[in-house]
Amino acid sequence: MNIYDIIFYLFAAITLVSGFFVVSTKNIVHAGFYLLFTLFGVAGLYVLLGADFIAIVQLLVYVGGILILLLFGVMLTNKITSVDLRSGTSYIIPAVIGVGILWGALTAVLFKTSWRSKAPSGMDPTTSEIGRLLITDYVLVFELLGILLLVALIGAASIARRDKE
Amino acid sequence: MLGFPILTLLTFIPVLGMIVVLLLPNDRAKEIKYTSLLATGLQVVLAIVLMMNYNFNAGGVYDESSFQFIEKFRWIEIPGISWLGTVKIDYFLGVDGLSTPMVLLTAIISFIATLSSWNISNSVKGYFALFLLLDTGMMGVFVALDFFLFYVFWELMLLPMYFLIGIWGGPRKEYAAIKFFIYTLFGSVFMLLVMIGLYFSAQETLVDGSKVFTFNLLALMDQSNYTADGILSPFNPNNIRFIAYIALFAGFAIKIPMFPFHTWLPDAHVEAPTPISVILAGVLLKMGTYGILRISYPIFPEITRDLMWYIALFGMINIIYGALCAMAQKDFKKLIAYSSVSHMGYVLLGMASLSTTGINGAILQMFNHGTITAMLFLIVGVIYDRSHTRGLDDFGGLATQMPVYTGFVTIAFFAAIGLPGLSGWVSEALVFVGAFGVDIIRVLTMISALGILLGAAYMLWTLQRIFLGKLNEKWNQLADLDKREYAMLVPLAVIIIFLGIYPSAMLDIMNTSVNSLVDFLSNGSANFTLSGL
Amino acid sequence: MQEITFLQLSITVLFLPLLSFLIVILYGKKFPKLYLLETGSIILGFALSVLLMIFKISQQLNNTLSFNMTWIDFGNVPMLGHLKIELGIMLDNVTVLMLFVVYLISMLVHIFSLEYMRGDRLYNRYFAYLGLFTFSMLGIVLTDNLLMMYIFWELVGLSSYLLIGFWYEKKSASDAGKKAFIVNRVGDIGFFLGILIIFSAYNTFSFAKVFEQIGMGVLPFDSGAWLTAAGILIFMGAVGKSAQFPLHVWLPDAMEGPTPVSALIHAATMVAAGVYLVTRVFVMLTADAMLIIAVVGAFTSFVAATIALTQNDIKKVLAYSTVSQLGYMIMSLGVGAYAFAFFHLVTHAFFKACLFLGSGSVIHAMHHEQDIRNMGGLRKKLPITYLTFLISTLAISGVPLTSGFLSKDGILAGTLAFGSLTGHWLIPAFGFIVALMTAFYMFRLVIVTFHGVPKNKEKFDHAHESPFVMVMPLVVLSALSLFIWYTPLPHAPDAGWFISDWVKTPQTVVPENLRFDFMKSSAPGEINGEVVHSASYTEALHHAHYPAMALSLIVAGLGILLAFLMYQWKKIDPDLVAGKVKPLYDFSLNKWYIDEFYDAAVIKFTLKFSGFLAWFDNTIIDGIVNVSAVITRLASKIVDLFDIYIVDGFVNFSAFISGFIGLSFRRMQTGKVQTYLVFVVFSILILLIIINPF
Amino acid sequence: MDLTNLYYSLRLILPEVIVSVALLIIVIADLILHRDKKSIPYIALTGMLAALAFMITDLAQQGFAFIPSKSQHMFGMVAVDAFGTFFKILIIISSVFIVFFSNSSLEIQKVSDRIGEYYTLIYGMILGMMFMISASDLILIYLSIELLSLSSYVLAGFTKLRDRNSEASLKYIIYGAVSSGIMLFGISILYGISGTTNLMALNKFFQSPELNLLTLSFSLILIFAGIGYKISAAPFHFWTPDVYEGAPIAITAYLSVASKAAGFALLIRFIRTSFVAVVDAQGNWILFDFFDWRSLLIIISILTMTLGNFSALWQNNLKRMLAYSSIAHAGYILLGLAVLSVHGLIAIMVYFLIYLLMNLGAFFIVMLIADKSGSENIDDYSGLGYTSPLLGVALSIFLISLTGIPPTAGFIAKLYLFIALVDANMIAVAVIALLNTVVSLYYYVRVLKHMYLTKPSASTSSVRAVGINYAVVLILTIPVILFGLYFTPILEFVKNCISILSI
Amino acid sequence: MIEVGLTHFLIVSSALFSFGIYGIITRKNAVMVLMGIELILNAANINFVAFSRYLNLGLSGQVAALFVIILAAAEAAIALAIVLNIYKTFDHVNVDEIEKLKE
Repeated sequence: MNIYDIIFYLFAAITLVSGFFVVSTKNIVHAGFYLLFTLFGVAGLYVLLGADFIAIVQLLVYVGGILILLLFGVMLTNKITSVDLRSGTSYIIPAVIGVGILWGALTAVLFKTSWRSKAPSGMDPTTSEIGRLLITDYVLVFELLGILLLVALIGAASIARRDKE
Repeated sequence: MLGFPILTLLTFIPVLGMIVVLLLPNDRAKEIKYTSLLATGLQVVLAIVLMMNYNFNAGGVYDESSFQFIEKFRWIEIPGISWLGTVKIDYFLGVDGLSTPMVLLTAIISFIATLSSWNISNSVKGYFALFLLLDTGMMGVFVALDFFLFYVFWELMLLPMYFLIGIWGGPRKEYAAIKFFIYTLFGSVFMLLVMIGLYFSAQETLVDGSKVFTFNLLALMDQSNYTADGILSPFNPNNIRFIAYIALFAGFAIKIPMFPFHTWLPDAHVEAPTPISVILAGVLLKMGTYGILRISYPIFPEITRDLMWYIALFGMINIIYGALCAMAQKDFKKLIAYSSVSHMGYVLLGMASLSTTGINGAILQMFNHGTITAMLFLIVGVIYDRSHTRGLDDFGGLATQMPVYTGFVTIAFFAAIGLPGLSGWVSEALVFVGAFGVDIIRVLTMISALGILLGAAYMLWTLQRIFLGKLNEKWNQLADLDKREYAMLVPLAVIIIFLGIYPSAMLDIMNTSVNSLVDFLSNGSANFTLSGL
Repeated sequence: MQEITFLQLSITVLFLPLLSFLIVILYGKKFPKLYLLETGSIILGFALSVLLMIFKISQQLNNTLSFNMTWIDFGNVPMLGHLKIELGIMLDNVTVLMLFVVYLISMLVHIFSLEYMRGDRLYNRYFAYLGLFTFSMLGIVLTDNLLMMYIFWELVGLSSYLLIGFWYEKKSASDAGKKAFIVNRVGDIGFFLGILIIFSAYNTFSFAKVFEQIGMGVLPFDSGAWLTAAGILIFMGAVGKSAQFPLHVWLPDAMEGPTPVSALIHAATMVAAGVYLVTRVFVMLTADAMLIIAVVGAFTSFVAATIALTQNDIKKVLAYSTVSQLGYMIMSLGVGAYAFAFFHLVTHAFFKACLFLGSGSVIHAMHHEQDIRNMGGLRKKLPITYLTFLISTLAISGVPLTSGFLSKDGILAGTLAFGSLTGHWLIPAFGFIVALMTAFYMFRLVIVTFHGVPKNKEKFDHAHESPFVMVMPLVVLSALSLFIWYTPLPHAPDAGWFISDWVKTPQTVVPENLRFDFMKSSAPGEINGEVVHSASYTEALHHAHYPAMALSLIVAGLGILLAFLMYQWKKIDPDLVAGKVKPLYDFSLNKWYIDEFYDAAVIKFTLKFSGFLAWFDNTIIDGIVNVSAVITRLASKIVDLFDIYIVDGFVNFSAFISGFIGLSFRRMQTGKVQTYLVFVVFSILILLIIINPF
Repeated sequence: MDLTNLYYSLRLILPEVIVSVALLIIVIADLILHRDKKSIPYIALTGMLAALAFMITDLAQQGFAFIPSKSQHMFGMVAVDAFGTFFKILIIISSVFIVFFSNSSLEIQKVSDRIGEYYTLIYGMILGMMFMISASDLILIYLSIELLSLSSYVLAGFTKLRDRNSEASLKYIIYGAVSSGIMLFGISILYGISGTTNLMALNKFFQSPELNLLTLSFSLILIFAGIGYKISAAPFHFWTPDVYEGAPIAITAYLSVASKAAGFALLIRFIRTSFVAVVDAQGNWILFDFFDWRSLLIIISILTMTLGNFSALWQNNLKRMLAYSSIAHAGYILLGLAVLSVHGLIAIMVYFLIYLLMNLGAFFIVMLIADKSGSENIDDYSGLGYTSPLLGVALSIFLISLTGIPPTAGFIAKLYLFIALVDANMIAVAVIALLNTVVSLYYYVRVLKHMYLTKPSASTSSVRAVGINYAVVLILTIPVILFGLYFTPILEFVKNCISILSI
Repeated sequence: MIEVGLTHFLIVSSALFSFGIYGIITRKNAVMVLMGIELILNAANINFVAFSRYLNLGLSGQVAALFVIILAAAEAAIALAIVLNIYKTFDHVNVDEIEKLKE
């Protein structure tokens, strides 16, 4: 077991344990923080997979953006003074059964599959290559994403803003 | 032939009338009524013109050249979609001996029903618009020679009928209307499926020699047109013609209505307003039997031959069952409705014989039942208008109060009973003559003859309960017939008596065609002999 | 006179009453005197028919004239060739005689009715109906084919219905009309089926053509049994119309109609139509068919006679006696005594019409009292009526010098001959017993009505002889009940022109193996110009003649004596006798309980059954069939009948399932998005299992 | 990717470019026109008509756009073909109608100060749908679905007027996000198996003998769950009734027609390009045998139509009833796809064309009535046929057409569907579909019953719409009748549009 | 323990995916449901990146992951806007209590 493996298990553990707590803790704020660890762990996994740029983006966008957004969401949708930040649960039994089977099936399937994996090459920096791809092969997706962000922006603003009455 | 498209005019004059009616303002009830009367009147005139120019020696049925007043235009033509080749649907109208009596019947009954609609008072405009649309649908069914066109006309009537029962009907009108609608649609979806199946199984050769799939009924009757692998092709060893036949037959049987699909009929009749009952019984029921003769028989002759016993069986059940049910009714209209079930059984029985006399009798019975039942429903309408009740036991002794009315009732009742000299008897007799001649259905025919007895029993009982005996003092204010009611009843009575004495007037029209049909049905099967009677 | 003139004349004679009927029925309201037109046309028709008869018998005695036209032409029918249905008329001696009889009685009844029905609200319509009846009856008489026979058969039924129920405000009258029509229909179905057999086999309705083909050995469906069946089925028509057992029940009830109608229709003419029908198809009856006919006739006459013994309504007695006499005629045909059957038909028509009109006169005089127990002593008040009534009674009882003696004697001789040839002795036995009873109950009627002391003084005092127009028909008819019109010798029916010249037994056409032995056509014999079947039959008849005469005289005398002993001289107390054989008496009084039996077994059952079917139709069929009932349930929901059906317990399995489907679909839509997601997860899993690639 | 490729590609996706530009113009116009935003709908309309014009003139255009530079095959991310153009035209046409709908809609008028945002989002939807239709790369597909979805999430709750708008929006986004997440997960697995996200390349890959069948099926089902959600096929339909009921009617109509059409186009293209091994002479699609699409589609479609119809029976809210009815129609259309032949394709396209007219028409009238009476409840339709005759008649026509009774266009749609089914010998399925049609009659006719068979009550409003609304109603009604009687134009049009770009 | 390979990453991703679904179904609070969605997206992303590396597919997987991350952000923004809107109208954000539209 080399250092790579140890690091993997570490990140995998962080990801899964915190991921588990995200969905099982009662306290919403705690869940937010667990999510932070999960996202962080995933970023770590990205690094292990040689995706340095993605890892950075993960940290920037997820941790820096989405998570903050979610926490804002938590704050804005709870009366901090009156309610303890707890959230109930529902459908535990069907969820456990369904998700359990799903997980089992998924794992079984993924295990049984003989992936045509090749030995991974070395870890080259990916940033410049990704940048090049974004404006060549993926230029359409890239541009479309731009429009999507614009639309999302307008949409979110439109729906969230307080109407003047 | 005539210099103008008489069948198109016959079919679409009501639509023109409907447009005029729709353009008239709501409050011009009188004008609306006269417009409808004019439209249906014109139809009668055209029908008479058609009769006068009719060639009695042309067979029709499966032979396009001997159809009359043909109008054939390409309606839909879409060249070359995928491997299907050209899709074409014709606007194909024509009449022969099977349809001409029905065209006449439709024209006459529509006219009389218009007259009987005179005292409709709410939503006059809507009523007559729908009524005229219904008229077009009915007429169209009887003149269409393209399956697709036939189907369109067939379905065209559903909606007007639904509204006419549903809006202007009796207390349970909504139930009756939806029941009618669902039943009929249920039947027609199967018809649709068979239609599509047939479409894929036969190819018509066009003038230019190309072969296209077709809805043309006459092309579908010609077995040489069928492809080798069509699902309804006789050449395909795995064909499902039998199932298709049953499905198609069920579609028509619901309309007839054949036991056990008949339960919509009493409800629809009882709830419908009088003119609509007249139309329903007078024309609509005939569409089922007409469809069988026009489509099921010639397209599936071999299955028809195999199943004739069963058709006769259902005919017999209809006759007996309908009569027994009628006997137990306490509502005048319901009784007449069940008597319709019984009388349509004779049509089935006659058709099942696959013989000239039997089928002639069946078609004549269709016509006669149309006029007789129309008259019966008008009679119910007259009494209901005056007394607002239809309970058989509420009346008594009306013969004293309304002698002329009673006279008409007597004519209609005895026609329904099958008294010689009145039209109903001739057709029933021919049906029996035809059916009795076929050995395999002879026993069924003999049992069916009980219907003659039962018919007399319930009709006379009804006559007694309503008209004979001491006058129920409650009704000593009832007036006898007025002019409009005379105008409705006299023509029907005249037709009934005239055809009773001189049935050839109608039989000559259909005779050649029926002979062709019988000939066509009996061809090509060595181990099967028809009595031919 | 040209042949064509005969036919034109007969067609005129046929349609004359119809024309007047139409005019009277349409304009009767406006012109109250139109009944005179009707009566006039009948008188004219009578004159013409007399003319016709005279010319026919004088000029064309042995010819059959016929005329027909195509009614329906089916063209060239596949496998059959040219098929058409023809209607036509036929004139032979029997026809013209019947024409005369019908017209004569019809005319007399018209005249009688002028007075009898005076003051009735629907006076004109009554005469119109009589016209319609006359027309229909003439149609039966004139037709040359079975189809037309059936048509007029039914029309006769219609006019009978109308006339029986003429006083429709009386429930009993309208009931009786209905009963007559429906009971007749039972017979008619048989008749119709018989016609169908004939047509199916020979493709024609014409008597002549059918007989021709049978004569050539063509059998229906290649089987003698079918020919027998055809004969019996056609005879069923006669059973209905001629009121034979077991369909005789309508005739007594038909007495609810006006009495002249009873005379015309239910005594003289219409009921004889059945006999007439059998004479028409006589030549195609097989041995089996004839035997059945004979037995039915004999039994009917017996049953009716036993019932007539105890009836107290004057018209009911006459009605049962009619049934009994019709049974005689039928029996006579059954045993092959064709000519005597027809002879009896004619003689019976006259004397029975006379009896009925006489009873009408009595009833008229007694102000519509019909119970003989309330009469008595009327002979003084109604001398002419009494006299004519008595003559007719003597005729029906078979007393010498009357026409009845002649015809009855012939029939009895026929039965004796039949018994001797075939060993069926029961039939003549019935014949003689009935003769005894007939004499007895007829004289009982005469004695109780006209002799003795009046039971109802008040009515008696008001009674007086009827006016001329009513009495005249009685006189005419009673005169016709004397022997002289038929034969010169009072003891020999076959000596006269009627039997020997006019009415000849036709030669049967049935294949030899289906005939009675004595009808095998080896050597037709002849006595006094009468040709009957074969030499052996002729001989048997000859031998039977005098025994029959003697026996019938004895039984008639016995019957009359008994009647006088019991009712005139009161030597025997009728009540005592009745008490002694109480069950038998009740049995007779209640008409063998046949009506009760029909009521319970047929009518009640049919009504119950139809009620059940209607219920069945409403609930079960409607339920099951309604598009797998799924839709019924849903439709009913839509029309808010849902609850009703549930309350009715009308829940069937498929409806339940369908409702369940709809509801469970609905239940899935909880509105909670997470529920939906649970479903999604499970759906994915299920799909994974369904679309498993392994 | 060199510049010629880019120019070439841009020319191919010119309609999309026009739509994008129009979107930007609207955003800018919204900013400029601060006070009076009345002109924005017209700008939106102009953009749509421009795109429509381009598409109609260039119907026959086809080719791959955005071909990766290092690709061995010439498979691009976008496949432009007549089939796609057909659906895009449908989308644009329905969008045009939605502009009119929105202009007439009371709900939308109340938020007229945000009308610029509204149309921006509509355009977002259009763009998403257009790319959904022609995308031939799973990443682009996912992205376009997301673009469509994000816009429609907002639009579903756009008016914020009532609880139900917000609720619809929330349910929609949760359901949608999960579905697309599942789909994405499926895509990622498929990517792992095949090493590509391009549909054509997938087809090539499937031709290889070694496949991990189980994994493949798993991923396909996960992907199907995502598409199934878009076309609201059971059992992925649950959001549909709730969202349709909650959203503004104009948006509901749009979702039920355009969004569904895009989803179907996507599904068809997905199956046609990736899974069809060969098309035989009869036009039947012979699929690779590792995944039984036909059975899956038949099961799903029967489930969908049955569930849609039976649930619709119980609805009292007309909008909700129409939602279920649109589910049922999705079932019928899926059946057309299950035929897996050119004929089925024709049936689907004919169906959609007609479905567009009749469904939009029905929703439009329901909207007009709801605006007036404030209720979509069927009880409030009592006697409406008398108080508002024209609308009543038109609604009847649309509903009858939805049932599929001649002589309305709906019958032609059904006819072609059944023609396809019978031709493929799928009789039993056809019978089930026909029985479903009979069931559907109940709830459609129930509306007619309320409109005509019951007398107007006090709560029945008399709807007197303005001229433009009548015009819209007529524009939708007349073709429904006309195409029922003479459907050559539809078929001619569809006939020209059945080519799908594939290898 | 065997050497870390593709399968390990897939196990992590599938677990994460399952957690995500579980969270979405069970949590009442809308924001927590959103967190679940993020977990699913992350799971997919891990797949993309892992496949991209182990199957030697170049950077296409990474680019896909990049797009997904951006998309997730946009989605989160809109989702939160909607949740805020819900909070304004319903005064709470409990998903299972928002059930007025049903049946």
